[in-house]
Amino acid sequence: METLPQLKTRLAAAFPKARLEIVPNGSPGNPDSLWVDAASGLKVAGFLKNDAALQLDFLSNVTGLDWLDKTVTEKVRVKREFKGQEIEVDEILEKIVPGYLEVVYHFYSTPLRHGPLVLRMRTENRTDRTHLPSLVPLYRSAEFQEREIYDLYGVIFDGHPDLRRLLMWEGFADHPMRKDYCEPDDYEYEPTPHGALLEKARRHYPREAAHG
Amino acid sequence: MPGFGIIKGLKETARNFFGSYHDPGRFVTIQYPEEKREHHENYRSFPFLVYDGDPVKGLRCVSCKICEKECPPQCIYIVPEQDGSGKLLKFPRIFDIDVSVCMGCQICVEVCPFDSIKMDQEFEVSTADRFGGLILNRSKLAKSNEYYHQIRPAEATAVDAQLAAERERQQAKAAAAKSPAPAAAATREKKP
Amino acid sequence: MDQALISELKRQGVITIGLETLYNWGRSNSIWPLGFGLACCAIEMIAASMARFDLARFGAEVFRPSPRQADLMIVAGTVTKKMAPQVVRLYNQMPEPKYVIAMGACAISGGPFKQGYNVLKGVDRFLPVDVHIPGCPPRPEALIHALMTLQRIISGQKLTGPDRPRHLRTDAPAEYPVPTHGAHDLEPARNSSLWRPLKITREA
Amino acid sequence: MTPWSTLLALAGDATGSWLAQLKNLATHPWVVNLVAMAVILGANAAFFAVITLLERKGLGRIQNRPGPNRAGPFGILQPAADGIKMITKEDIVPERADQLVHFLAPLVMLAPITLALAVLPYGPQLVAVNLDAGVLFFFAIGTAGELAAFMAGWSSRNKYSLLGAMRAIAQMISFELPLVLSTLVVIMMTGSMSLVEIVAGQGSAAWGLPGWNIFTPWGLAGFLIFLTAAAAESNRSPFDLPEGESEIIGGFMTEYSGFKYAVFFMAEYFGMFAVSGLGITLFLGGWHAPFPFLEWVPGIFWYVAKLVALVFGFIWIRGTLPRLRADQLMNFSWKFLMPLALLNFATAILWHATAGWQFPGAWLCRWLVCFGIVAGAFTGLGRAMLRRRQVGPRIYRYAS
Amino acid sequence: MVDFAQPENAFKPGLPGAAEPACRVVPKYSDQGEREGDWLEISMGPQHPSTHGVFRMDLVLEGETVIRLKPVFGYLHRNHEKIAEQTTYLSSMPYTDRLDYFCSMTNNWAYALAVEKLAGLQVPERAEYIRIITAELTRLQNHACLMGFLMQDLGAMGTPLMYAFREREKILDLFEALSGARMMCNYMRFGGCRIDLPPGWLEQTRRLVADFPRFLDEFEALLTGNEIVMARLQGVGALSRELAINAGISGPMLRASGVNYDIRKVDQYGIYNRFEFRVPLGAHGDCYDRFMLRLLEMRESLRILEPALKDIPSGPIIDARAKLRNFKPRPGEAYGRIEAPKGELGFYLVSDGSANPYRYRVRPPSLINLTILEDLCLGQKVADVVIILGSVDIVLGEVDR
Repeated sequence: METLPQLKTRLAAAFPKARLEIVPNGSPGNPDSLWVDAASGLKVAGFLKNDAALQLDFLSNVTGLDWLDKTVTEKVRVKREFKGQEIEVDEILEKIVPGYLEVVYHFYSTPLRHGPLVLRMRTENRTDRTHLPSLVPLYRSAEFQEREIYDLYGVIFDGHPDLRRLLMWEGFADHPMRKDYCEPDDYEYEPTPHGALLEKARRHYPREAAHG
Repeated sequence: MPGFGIIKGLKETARNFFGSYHDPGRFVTIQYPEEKREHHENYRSFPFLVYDGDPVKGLRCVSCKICEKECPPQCIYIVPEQDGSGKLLKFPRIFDIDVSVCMGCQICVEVCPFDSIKMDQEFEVSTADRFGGLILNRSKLAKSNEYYHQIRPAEATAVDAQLAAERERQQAKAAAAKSPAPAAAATREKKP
Repeated sequence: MDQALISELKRQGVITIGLETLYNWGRSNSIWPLGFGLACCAIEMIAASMARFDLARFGAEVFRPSPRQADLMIVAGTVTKKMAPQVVRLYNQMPEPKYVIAMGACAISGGPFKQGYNVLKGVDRFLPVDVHIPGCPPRPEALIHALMTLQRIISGQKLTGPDRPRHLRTDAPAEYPVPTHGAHDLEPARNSSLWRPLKITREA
Repeated sequence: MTPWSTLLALAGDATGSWLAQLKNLATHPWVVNLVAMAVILGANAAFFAVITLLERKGLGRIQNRPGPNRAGPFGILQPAADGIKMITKEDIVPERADQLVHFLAPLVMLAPITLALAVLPYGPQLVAVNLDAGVLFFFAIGTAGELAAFMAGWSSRNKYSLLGAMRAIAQMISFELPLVLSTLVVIMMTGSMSLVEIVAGQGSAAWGLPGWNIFTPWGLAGFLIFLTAAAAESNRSPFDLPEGESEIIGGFMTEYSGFKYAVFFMAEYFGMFAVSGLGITLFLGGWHAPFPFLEWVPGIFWYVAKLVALVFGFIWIRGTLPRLRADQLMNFSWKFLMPLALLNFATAILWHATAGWQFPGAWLCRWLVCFGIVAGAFTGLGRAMLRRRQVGPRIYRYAS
Repeated sequence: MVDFAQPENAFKPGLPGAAEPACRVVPKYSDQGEREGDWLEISMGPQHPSTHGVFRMDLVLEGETVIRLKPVFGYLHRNHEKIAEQTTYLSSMPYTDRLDYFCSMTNNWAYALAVEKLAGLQVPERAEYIRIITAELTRLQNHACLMGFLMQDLGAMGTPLMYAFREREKILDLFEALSGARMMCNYMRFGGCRIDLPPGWLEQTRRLVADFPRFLDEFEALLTGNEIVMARLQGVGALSRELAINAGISGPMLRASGVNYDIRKVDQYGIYNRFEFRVPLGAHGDCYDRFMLRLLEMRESLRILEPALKDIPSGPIIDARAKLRNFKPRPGEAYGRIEAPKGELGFYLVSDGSANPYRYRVRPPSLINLTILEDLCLGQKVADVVIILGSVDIVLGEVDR
């Protein structure tokens, strides 16, 4: 299979409007991934599927990821008036980088037996603009996996024929796999509470909580 | 000829039917309460605490809480003993294992640096008592090293040897700290 | 009949059996489980009914697919919140006298999965459990041991008096309320009349 | 006067005066009928208990395990324990069920089968009701079971029950035909519809061999057709679709609990005893001993022995075969068993027509010719059926 | 009136914007007013004898013919992924046992493989051999049980299942001797295996492998030639090659549709490249092909086991660099997959450098193989639904996770 930069060049030529970016993988020996914007995701996937050199016809895995809003601190050099004269000072700025939901696709090719090609798409934020195109028109294997991601992360896949909750019941309000999800459970009988469990059961076990 | 496959199948079941009367390979039932299968040495069910000598004072556990931290379902609860001044002692005052949660994964055994927690082979623990019968406290958990030898002879012997070596090394170290020269000589002597 | 008369009759070659004994014997030797597997433990439950262990020896191999004909519900596996209403409903559909065995850590307390958002932390929050089998999963022998424990419990039951079994008491409910699925959790999250956790007392 | 009253009379004479006074009362037709009913019900119920145990143990042995062995020595009290439990179990009637029909269905199931059992000859002189048209009565009354199945399925207000009832009706009606056709051959050859006479006709043994109908080609084919159809009629594997556990839970019995379920269960076994009994009567020489020198053993023994053998055959099949699908079942009945049963008529006629052959080896020749016709038809029809459905063994290739 | 069973409604892969709808359009059946009374809606499961656990299918039947089927999942959703994100890498290992609870060894392997990829660990040769042996033994017992369960669904009073479990118990004895537990082995570790083989284990396994063909012969005599089995399985639930690939079907089910794709051959993970084995392929893609393919794969597994048991070297069983505690791989992501008995089992891990994985995702073959369940079942009888489901080979622990 061609390398990811080569592929990116080819894709950029084919879809000039698409925004493509290579996301490096920190783990050595594992493939980097290709980030595609949501608008051209479906077209790019169609290219990957039908291109003669790639023939990535097997969408193996669809994963949802939740990246929380991050507070980034950065040092900025700013000019300030200090005692009548202008000096340059370091100022620490706190900036909130909006989080996003990400969907990662792993493609393989059954006739050419290569892969995986890792494609990612990101939503604009985690709250209201969580739309991504559905790959179900191209790959049926995405059907349940996208439903699962909709269920557990709240990504709305446009073009999915049957976007309902997969694992939780109808009428469930939350998206439990999100990092900030807080479960409703009451641990009123926990004989061995400690650590994360004790945090949850703190109301019932004040004494244990005290001596930690 | 149609029907032949069915007859072949019938022949096979008939063979098993008659075989069950004379062929032990075709009568595999172990009639449980009367006959019990010998467990393999590696078989594990729930954890227990090993003690040497005295069931309370001889516990190997030093209350380091590593197992508590590493236990995947968090079913271990340890409170270390304190002396009068509030200093923590290397001994568990409370050591509870909730067997209603324990999944017998053996990770506590693997991470224990003191070989004090081991896996039992007792599995006949079903009870009608939800709250009383399923929490094993320190006294219920403590089992002797002899028992450990009984259920896992090979492993227990290896552990004993390792502990003995460890103790010797500790003693040698302590002796070395007291008077360097003779201890060094002692270690030299031990070498073959 | 007093004991003296019974022993006298026995000496004469007449064996007397009380109605209670007969009833309890019949019940305990013919426990038909509901063919109802939830998770991993169900495989060990199946294994217990297979040739190696053979639950049939106790007359308990008749796994009925319909709750109407079953006596015993073996809750074999994790009860999730999504499944909990169905489990309670199945229990309600079973005819009295009925028994529940909570098989495995998950059924007793949620077990290794108790921290999950969709896992019920023990089926005894909604159902009266007769026998608990710890283990993850318990060996098939452990299930047979639990069945024998249940048989012992049944054999020891008095049909009259204050400690008669649940199905003969008028104040005990025959059916338990079925929880519904709420927006965040089961509603109610537990059957408060049934689930009364013990205050934990630590040995000092 | 029936054999029962004779027995009672003899007993009365033998034991003394006070019993003798009862003699008049004992020979009263009402008393006689009641006693006969009690004996039939009691004996069959006891037999039912034995058979359920035998089935569980037999299946166990087929599956390399011992089966029930804890209740009583060797588990012989297992049926008693089941019985006690069943009787004392709570009886649930679904709230929205049709209460009356739901209550009646098990009774409607059991009663006709008990009546059918009454016409079977269990031994010489051992028949409760000797009807001239016994076979006709048997089938006429046996069909009521379908009604009961449908009553049960309809009244339960359960979708699985309804599916089961629909299957039961379709299956029982389809297999009624080959069942009746296969028995008609015997009636034709014997020239009587009385079961007693049919049994009597099979007593004459030639060359020390039993004169049972099964030892003729038409009898053999008829018996096999009968057995298949009988398995379907009594919902036995591989035709246990109406209560196919893995598909539709318990079929029409899904909503029944406690004693009503036990009655259904019992009726099903009674049904099996009844059709097996009919099969024995028609094809296996009834209560006749296999060889003349064994005639001193009472006929009831032979009857029971044959019944146990047949029932064990059913258990064996149940332990081996998976079940058919509904449409395959219909195909099997209408396109395979029916033509075969019809062809069996022709064979029987041929057998009858060639009865006059006198040359040496004529019997064997007749036998072979007739058997050839039936066997050829069996093979041809079977092959055609499998080929039409493109069913057959396959050869698999490996990736290079 | 739209006939759902008609092929024009069947799924056709293609690009959006093409003339035909690329994605299967299922009209709401209640729109067909005049026929509504003839239809029977039944909910099969979650407690049903042949849904292999707590799986539910909402069926719409016309007579006994299926005209709509919607699978409903989640009755065993026990939040494996969420729990794994809250605990350490090692703590998730025993949880993987409980995914596909028939095949804990292969689950362990897939997870260990993903973590090894993430952390760059090397597995010693002896451990690789042990892994292959245990994985193939797992395949044997999984396939044997599957066939037993399939026959149970067909209505064979448990006899084939009993025989399968008879053999399975022998394999479980081996697993118990090796790892200490029958089902939940928790045996593999990152960079190797937990403990070395107990004495005599190899000899016992060799005996089992030598005896196993006898069981396979028995099974074949009992089932494969049986006319009822053939009539029930052949031509039922046929899956086309294109749809199989498009729907991400994997494992024996994919190969039954004629696609030559075995991850043991494609990825050559572990040391599978050292072993000679063939990949059987089906031609029809129906239930019988799926059934027979598993039987043939068992014979191929035996062909792997024999040399593996002979050639197994001595040596260490775990990478010396592998740490049990405080295991913190550097930030990055890895996807490791193996050919589990049910299909492609993958683990996708994202590390943020801490002791817990940031994202832990299981690619469940059982769930994805169910994607086409409705396509296979439409137009079939309700009795076929259970056998199609049985031939797909699902385990609910993995479907719902």
